[in-house]
Amino acid sequence: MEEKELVIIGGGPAGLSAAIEARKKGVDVLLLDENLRPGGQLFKQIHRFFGSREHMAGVRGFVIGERLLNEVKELGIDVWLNSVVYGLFKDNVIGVVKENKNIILKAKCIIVATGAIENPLSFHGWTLPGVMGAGACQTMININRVLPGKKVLMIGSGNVGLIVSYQLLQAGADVCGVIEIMPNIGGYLVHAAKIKRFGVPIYLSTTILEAEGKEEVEGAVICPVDNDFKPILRKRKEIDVDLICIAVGLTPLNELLYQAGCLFTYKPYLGGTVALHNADMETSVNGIYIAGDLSGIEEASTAMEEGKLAGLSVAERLNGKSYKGEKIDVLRRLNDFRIGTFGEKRRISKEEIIKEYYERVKD
Amino acid sequence: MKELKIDASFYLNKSGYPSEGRVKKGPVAVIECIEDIPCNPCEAICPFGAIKVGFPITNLPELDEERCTGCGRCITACPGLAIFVLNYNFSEKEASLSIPYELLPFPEKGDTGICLDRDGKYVCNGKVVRVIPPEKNHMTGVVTFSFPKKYYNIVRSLKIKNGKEKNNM
Amino acid sequence: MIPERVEIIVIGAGLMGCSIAYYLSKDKREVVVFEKGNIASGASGRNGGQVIQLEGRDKNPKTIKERLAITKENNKILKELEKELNFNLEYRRTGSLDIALNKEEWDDIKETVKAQKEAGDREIEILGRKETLKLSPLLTDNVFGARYRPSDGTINPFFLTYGFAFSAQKHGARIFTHTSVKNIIKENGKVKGVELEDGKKVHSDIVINATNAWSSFLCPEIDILPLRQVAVVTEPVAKLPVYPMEAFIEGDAIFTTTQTKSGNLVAGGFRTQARERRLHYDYSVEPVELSGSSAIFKRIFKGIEDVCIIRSWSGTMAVTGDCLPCLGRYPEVKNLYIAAGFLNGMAYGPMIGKLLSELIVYGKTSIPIEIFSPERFYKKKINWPKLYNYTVLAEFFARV
Amino acid sequence: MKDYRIYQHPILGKIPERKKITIYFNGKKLTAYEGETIASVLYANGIRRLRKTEKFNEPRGIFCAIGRCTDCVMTVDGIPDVRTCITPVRDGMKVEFQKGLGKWKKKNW
Repeated sequence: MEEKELVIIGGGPAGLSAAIEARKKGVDVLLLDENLRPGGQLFKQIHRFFGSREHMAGVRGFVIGERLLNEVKELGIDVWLNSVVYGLFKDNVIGVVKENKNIILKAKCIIVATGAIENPLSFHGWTLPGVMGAGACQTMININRVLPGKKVLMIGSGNVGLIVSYQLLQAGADVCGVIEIMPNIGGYLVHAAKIKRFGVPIYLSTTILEAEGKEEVEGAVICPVDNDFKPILRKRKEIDVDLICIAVGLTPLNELLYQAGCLFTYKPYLGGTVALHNADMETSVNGIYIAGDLSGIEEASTAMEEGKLAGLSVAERLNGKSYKGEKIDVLRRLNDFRIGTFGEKRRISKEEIIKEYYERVKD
Repeated sequence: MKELKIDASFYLNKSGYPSEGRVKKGPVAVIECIEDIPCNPCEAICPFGAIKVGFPITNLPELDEERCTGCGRCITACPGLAIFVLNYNFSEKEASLSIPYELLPFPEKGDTGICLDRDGKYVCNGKVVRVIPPEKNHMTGVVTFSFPKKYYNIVRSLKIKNGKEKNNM
Repeated sequence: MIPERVEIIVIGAGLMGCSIAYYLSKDKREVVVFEKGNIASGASGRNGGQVIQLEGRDKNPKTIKERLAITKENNKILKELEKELNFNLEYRRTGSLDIALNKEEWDDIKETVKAQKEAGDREIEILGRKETLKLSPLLTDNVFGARYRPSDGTINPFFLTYGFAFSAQKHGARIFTHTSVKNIIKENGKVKGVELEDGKKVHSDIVINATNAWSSFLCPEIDILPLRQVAVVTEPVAKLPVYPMEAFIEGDAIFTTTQTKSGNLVAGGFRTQARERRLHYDYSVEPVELSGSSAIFKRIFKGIEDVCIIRSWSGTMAVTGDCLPCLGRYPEVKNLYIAAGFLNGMAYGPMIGKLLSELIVYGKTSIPIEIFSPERFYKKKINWPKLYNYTVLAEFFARV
Repeated sequence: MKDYRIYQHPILGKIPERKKITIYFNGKKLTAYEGETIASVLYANGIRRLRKTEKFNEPRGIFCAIGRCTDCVMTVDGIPDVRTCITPVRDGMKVEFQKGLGKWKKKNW
């Protein structure tokens, strides 16, 4: 059983930032990622990030990804790729399969940054080839450089649905429409404007009834809904599409935390079931920290800041020093993203989680 | 089917939109950003300090229309692609609009096409008068095209019609 | 709504609890079942589903005869049960093997089969290496031979338990899950009902303790020992006749079940050495248990080195001082009954339900169950070492 | 043959140069490039149906593209249940349909 100081599970924006921050404070870090290249969602986010200069605003996701990878290399952080963590056992023991070899690690501290998975949406025919998550489609076009279809229907008008629709235009697809069951869009108006002025219609109070096709998607039936979200069947309309993307939210990938015995709570504005954690990003299990979408669905920018926060917290604990100043900076930058009509709800949910942590977790 | 409709009324008297008078004077930035999103690259990029967001960064960008020269540096800096430069006096009968452009095929000077409004509906015909290639600004090009003056508050996009069919399929 | 008074209370909605509830409610009795977790959340939902009528290496003529009498009947019920419960049970009569991987085991098996034949078991057979491999080609080539019983098989433990639960409900029984019983109310030697976790009292003149590994919390006078085991499941392998089997590896019993209907191999029974009693209720699997189980897997089957394990879990069975079930009237308390400690629940479940309902309704059973009488353990100090270990268990196995 | 690869991208530029290799899909030859995933090569050739489900024989393809949902599993070089959306191609690789969960077939069984 190999002993480690800090093991970070998941090399996306949160995991990379945590590794960099902890390594800078002299912590011996091991970063695990199941893919052949770390970066998580960064390398499929070809749009410019929001925020301010401190958040690397205006820079495209994959450029930020490259920067973080370079920093990881320069700091000589130990990175195991193609390594799947299959188990988070008691007393911070980790089971990893690395290139088909089973390795058991024991770590003083663990930061879990496994991100999130897209929510499915079941409608008749939703299992046909040609129906996929919007993030999955984003991976196909921006990372695998393959168009999974030419005529696209996007379900969901949150930022993911709107941004991926725009990126489908960039990839040369024809976006036949975005449908949203609510009477108003979920994402930023600027993202909607970006695709509307290129002729992409956004249908509100509209849902999907069916994906058509025997072997794969050949069409779809969309239909307006009344105030109780019931489809008004006589107004349904068939549209000619061969790709249907589902952008109806994300859910944190909690399996490892559940196995480790972490306590959870339910916060709809943060993606549903979320592990309880304190201001240092530590969960209810001593020594296990979380960061990024796993601790609540937000954006890559907040994922990077939470990664830094977790990295600094672990460094504080292992080095027995205080990095209060830097952590306050991180919290300030995090707060920048958690105000305004969009951010406010998330900030309140985060504060509720931290309050509930101190009520339920007695150290 | 109920559609999301976007038109000039969303933006007209908001802090990022130049007044009628300023528009008639010469090229000026038009910022169509009306939600409290945490974002301020436009403020940072403007060489004339004509855009103010301040703190917190969710404030709406305010255009100081006197300081703004219409230089267009902010067009490619905006992550939301929500800033244009309007030149009401492009010519005697025409106005021109500079828009951020990130699609292929990238237009060339002299291309003609149809001008679309904020809902993507046809408004009139237009001609590309100037382009800044995408490589200049981290792969966001700028396309300036002219169109009949009276549509200056409506036209927000251009679809190339006769451009060389260079698409990638 | 939880009633104030009811005719019969069953504690525990595992296979035994649901089977007893089914037969009692079928016999027009008013039955309520209280379950602290979900239906089949104990051993009933965590075993491999093998139906082995005479598991273990029982060489005692008396126990062989009496156990077989019950499990033979149970096997007959299983054949008709799918129709009777109108519920798919995935029951397949594949036969079972008890394989020997070394000389000592092989001698032990031959000795067991000889004793069982002499005790009147006509079905049991002994197979040499070639015959065993013909039956089950996936087995390792260095198998010595096996005991074979054609009428054994496999069943889906969830479906069997839920089948009984739903059918019992159809006959009017009520099952309250997530309702824990704090203690059994007794007054001058008679059972009066139960007190629930929230202090609510439910009166009844008949109470059945079917909580298996948790029996001793409610009936402390009898020490039923929890027995935690780990199971692993592989991704599907080619459809081959692979029989449910037992294999004793250096005193560590491992019961390997054949393929599920879709072809996965299930292996259960791996146990790390001694554990404190309370740790038997801790379901978190440890890495050494995973690698231990896979190592044994590779010794039993050949050519599966690169077949992946896709899931693992652990469960708590119950075992008595002599590894035989504890079933019947609870000593010195009238109308209190107990059913616990079935090392192979699937081979007993339906019949135990029937026998216990006969005992309660008619006062006697169609097949004798005195061999399982709780009397034998009542207030007897079983000198288990505090950290109970497996050599003691192995001895018991040998003595049975 | 249709080719759904994005050779020119306004932001990502030209598709990177990669060594051309061959894979076999149900025996049919397909050109691929090193670094591509199996599912991407199939989708690039307009092949979107990757397997059929066990019970209802329904066609399935890519759904999550990040190796989580296992709807894209196929049998690769005799090994079943390989997640093709994240497994890179190798020259001469043989990729086949499977029905439901693939079955291991070993010589010595």
